[in-house]
Amino acid sequence: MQKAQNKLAIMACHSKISKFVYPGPGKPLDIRQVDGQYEVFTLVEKTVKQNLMKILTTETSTVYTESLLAGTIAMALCYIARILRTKTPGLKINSRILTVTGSGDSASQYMNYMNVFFTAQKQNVVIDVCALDQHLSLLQQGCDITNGLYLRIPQIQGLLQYLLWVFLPEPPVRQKLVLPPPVKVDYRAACFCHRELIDVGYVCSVCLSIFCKFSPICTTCHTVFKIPGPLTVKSKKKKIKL
Amino acid sequence: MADDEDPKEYRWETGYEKTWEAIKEDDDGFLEASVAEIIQRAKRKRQQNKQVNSKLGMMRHLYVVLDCSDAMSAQDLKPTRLLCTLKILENFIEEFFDQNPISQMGIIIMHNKRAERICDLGGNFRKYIKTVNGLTKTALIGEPSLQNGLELALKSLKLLPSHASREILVIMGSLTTCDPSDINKTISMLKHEGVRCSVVGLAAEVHVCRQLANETGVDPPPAAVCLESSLIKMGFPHQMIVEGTEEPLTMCMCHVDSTEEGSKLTTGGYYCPQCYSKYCELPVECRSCGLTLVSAPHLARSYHHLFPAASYREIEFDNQSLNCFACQKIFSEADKQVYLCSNCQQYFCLDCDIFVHDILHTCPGCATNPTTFQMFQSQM
Amino acid sequence: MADNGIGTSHQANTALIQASNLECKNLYDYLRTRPSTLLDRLYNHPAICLAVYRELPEIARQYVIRILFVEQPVPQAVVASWCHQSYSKEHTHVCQVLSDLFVWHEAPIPGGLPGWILNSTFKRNLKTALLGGGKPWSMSSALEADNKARDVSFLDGYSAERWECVLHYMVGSQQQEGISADAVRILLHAGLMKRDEDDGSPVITRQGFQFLLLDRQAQVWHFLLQYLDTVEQRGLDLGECLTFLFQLSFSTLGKDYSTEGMSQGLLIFLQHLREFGLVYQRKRKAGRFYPTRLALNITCSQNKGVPVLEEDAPKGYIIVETNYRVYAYTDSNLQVALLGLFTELLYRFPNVVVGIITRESVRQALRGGITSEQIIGYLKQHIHSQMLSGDNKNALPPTVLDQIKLWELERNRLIYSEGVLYSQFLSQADFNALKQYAQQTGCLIWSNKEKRTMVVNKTGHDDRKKLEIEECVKIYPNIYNRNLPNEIWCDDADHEHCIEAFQRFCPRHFIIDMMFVKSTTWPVCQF
Amino acid sequence: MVNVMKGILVKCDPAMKQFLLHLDETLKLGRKFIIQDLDDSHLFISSDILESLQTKIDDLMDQISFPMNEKDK
Repeated sequence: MQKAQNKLAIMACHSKISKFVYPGPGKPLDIRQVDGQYEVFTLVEKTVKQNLMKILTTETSTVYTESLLAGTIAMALCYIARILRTKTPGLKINSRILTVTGSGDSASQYMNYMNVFFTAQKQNVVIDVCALDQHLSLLQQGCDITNGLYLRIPQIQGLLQYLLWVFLPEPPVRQKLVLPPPVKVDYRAACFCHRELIDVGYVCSVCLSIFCKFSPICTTCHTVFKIPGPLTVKSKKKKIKL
Repeated sequence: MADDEDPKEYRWETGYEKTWEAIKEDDDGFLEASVAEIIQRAKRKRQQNKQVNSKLGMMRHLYVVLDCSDAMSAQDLKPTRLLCTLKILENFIEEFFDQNPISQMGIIIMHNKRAERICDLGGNFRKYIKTVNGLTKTALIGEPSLQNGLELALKSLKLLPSHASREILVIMGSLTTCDPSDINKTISMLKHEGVRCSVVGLAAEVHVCRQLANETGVDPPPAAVCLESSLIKMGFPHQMIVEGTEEPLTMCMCHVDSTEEGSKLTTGGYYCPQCYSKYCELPVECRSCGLTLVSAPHLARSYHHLFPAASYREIEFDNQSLNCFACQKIFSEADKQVYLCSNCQQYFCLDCDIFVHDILHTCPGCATNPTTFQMFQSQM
Repeated sequence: MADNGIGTSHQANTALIQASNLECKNLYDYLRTRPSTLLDRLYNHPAICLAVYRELPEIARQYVIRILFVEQPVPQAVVASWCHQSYSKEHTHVCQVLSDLFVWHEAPIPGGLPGWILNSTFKRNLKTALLGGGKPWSMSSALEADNKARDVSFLDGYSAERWECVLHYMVGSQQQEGISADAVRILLHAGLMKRDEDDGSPVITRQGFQFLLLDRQAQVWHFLLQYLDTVEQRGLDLGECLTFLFQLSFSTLGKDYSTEGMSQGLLIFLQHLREFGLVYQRKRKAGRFYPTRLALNITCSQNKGVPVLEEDAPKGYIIVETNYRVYAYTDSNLQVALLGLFTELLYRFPNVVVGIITRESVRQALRGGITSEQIIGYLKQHIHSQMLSGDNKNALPPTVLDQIKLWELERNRLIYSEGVLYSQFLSQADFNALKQYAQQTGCLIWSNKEKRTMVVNKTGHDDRKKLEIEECVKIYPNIYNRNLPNEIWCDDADHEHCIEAFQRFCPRHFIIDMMFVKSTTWPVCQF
Repeated sequence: MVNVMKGILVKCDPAMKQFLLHLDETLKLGRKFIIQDLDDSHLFISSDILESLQTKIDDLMDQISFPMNEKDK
């Protein structure tokens, strides 16, 4: 709606699958203008309703694992990469991913999240996150890395106004408007053994897994560590070579 | 030292067999199809040789020894050798720190028969980019001294703890070197200290450089096998936000002695968990307590070396699926091959295959498929 | 080759002085000049509201969408707080734009503070455009499938051919057939061409050249604006045509639309659009029409309408090398004629034209009133895709661009401006008074305090002379103005009286090159 | 009495002005055309000389510019 050249893609994802809702897989349906609405909007509305219906009806078993957001963002990045490959050479595109999610984020997807955030940073794609009820610290790190906007909605009724006010303007316009300031992100790492945030940790030099206290064997890559002296003293030269 | 002139001596020579024979005209005389096919095969080939990923030592310490003698003002590399090298060095530095975020680098230049250390080991790559840009105006005088350069690098590499890999990269422009004493002694000392030297010769091949590389070089940078792996103590600083109290205006350690624009009193910043000295940028080695300060994403960035995405199998396309799973591109008869992921049985187009394995390092199919996800998670 | 009498020498004199350039108005400027009643009538149509909304600057769009669903007026202070202080200048500009277009207007909020409220018709129709409701737009009633459906490439070919025949006509190349009388009338009305004195056939003017060098979308938009100005004489209703034009610009390419339910005026308008290539109809009476690419988002002339996807971008065909050679892979003699304006064409092959940019060829274009920006803009617009593959900052060799700019600067090292010199003022006060007066009327070109000399442009000078004569005659009864533009007569007896009158009078105003013609009876003072 | 003259104000860079003064002294255009020299970047000249002055300027420009590219004519 904002500009004639804007392109849109919508994806839906839950614990089982994630699919593209608009533009749908098949040929776009041929619709007539039924009321005063702009044709393209009617097309989007119909396709989204149709595909969402399809996804919700096929889902039978109710397994409550958290939704696989990282994979969905990865698919979105592939889609953006294709658009970047096929665009007219002289054109600059600023692309954006807006994630609207109610589910929590899980440490189990930590690896995928990190890969996805660094890829987005490299492709300078901005990731915005609109958290409906739980605070998503991992996704917040993603917004911080790709300088997107993270917002946890206080009450759900105002969702439309939040979306219009905060997430609608493009990045170049955002610094002109007064928007919620990016809150400081806590980047501490979680140790592998107890999964809680630590200040000082021991990192295995081979596989970079983090432990909160010294252990002679690394649990992930099973390499045996040389027992250092009480302090990590430097290995002194044994004999001076003449 | 017999010079083993094996036919395939230089790696980059192998790539160029007679490519002109590979182009064949298809039935109605167009080269279009066969050219596209060659491009695809080239892309695919680049994929292949990346599969084998050696276990890189995570903490790499590299000294770049740059020859700034008058030979570098030769114009065979446009505009001059020095400017061309500096430009490429800039990209190398960026890529180096991108690939291994928690390594350190130092720069030494050799001119006028002496070696001078421009900046010592450190982790902040922006500083290096600035110094490299500053080098464009150095005076190219005299002859380089390879030995002095190596000695200077060795002096500071010797102090490093055993688990860190030590490397020297020499960029040699001139054919002569003027060394105070016998260079072989330096080479044997380097070998003894396990310092790996590689040489980039801009002019003809200098025998001493080849010998230096052969003596001290092991194949890829020393894998964990010859380096005792050890647990490195690291600090994960975080923004100290004490509710209610206003952040004190403090000076950060990394700009404490420098006068350029960065050194203002700031409120934010990362505090070292051990000695609470403040830094405005990570990764950095704390100057007061020597603890390496790093943030979680830095470590995470190098995870993808350890858990690469599954490589895809190339199979003939007979419309198994309507479009590529990742980027929804409709498969047409133009792309002959389609790529199947063994874990999640999804089909991808060639471009997505390259994108996933080069940059993304996660297979979208596996990440959005709960079954493969569990199996993947147990591997963690 | 394209040296078709740009301006005869005697004209060059005036051409040098005031180079009136082609001014292209975008939608905002155009609507601003329309009467507010027309705007209100236009706003009760969703298509126009959406088009106007898209043309607004970014922050304005933010403001509108934020108060779209708010019923009561929003205090101005709140709106001002939405924008950072550092961008307050933009904020005031945006408020000005929105009030000019009657998108919103002042409304006191209960507390008495001034507030903004969206224009109700605009708000209602923008909502229908966004969310639906209201009756469908006129041209979208059900249609059975067209047996001879036209695909997109055919539509492109048709529209390009129609539009280029207008451009060919302007360039005066041999492909002249197929142009409609209407198109010629509009070209003349728009000042892009003018009737030549001797053979009466239209000849291209300076603005015509500048028009040719615009990109296609800007050309179509400018052309239609001129057409809309002439629409009243044709007995068509401006509001209706504008609405239809905007509906067209929101239609999808390749879909057919029905024509029943359209008024007679609109049908004539449709035929004209068909001639210009904006719409395709198999035959006059066919009940359906296809919008072509020219008609699509015709209004967004403001942001470079560079289509996003590869296939609908016009293929670039010009390669400029650092040795000033130009290789144009084209066979359409329109593009060759355009290139001929600023390059010397060397060779002409079936699919490529080779030319050289020389000082002489560029100067010839400059003399024709084309500016270096337009030449560079044209080259940039049709650049070959290979040239763009590198970093597209300087796709064109910078040396060539700078040289073209230098040739232009070289030509107008001297800036002439017609004027009248006033010097040797008696007193500083006089000088200041007059200078202040001239500044007010905006006709002061140059002034120098120490030397007490100043230059006022010609127009400023003439109307001040008339002013003085009337005042002079009013005050002194025995001075007659024989209604000659710059002469005053008075009796011989009070000849001295007359001079003295002027002396006293002139310090405040003054007379220009007073000359006393000693006639037998009447001394005359001539201006 | 205020002295008033009609003519053309020419705004140019000082180098160009010297050239015009030179033209004026050496009567290259047949007669004196500079009415008044205002300051180092402005001149006031009579209006009818404009045409021949412009051609003279163009000739000057032609002389001082070297042929940029090897035209193979």
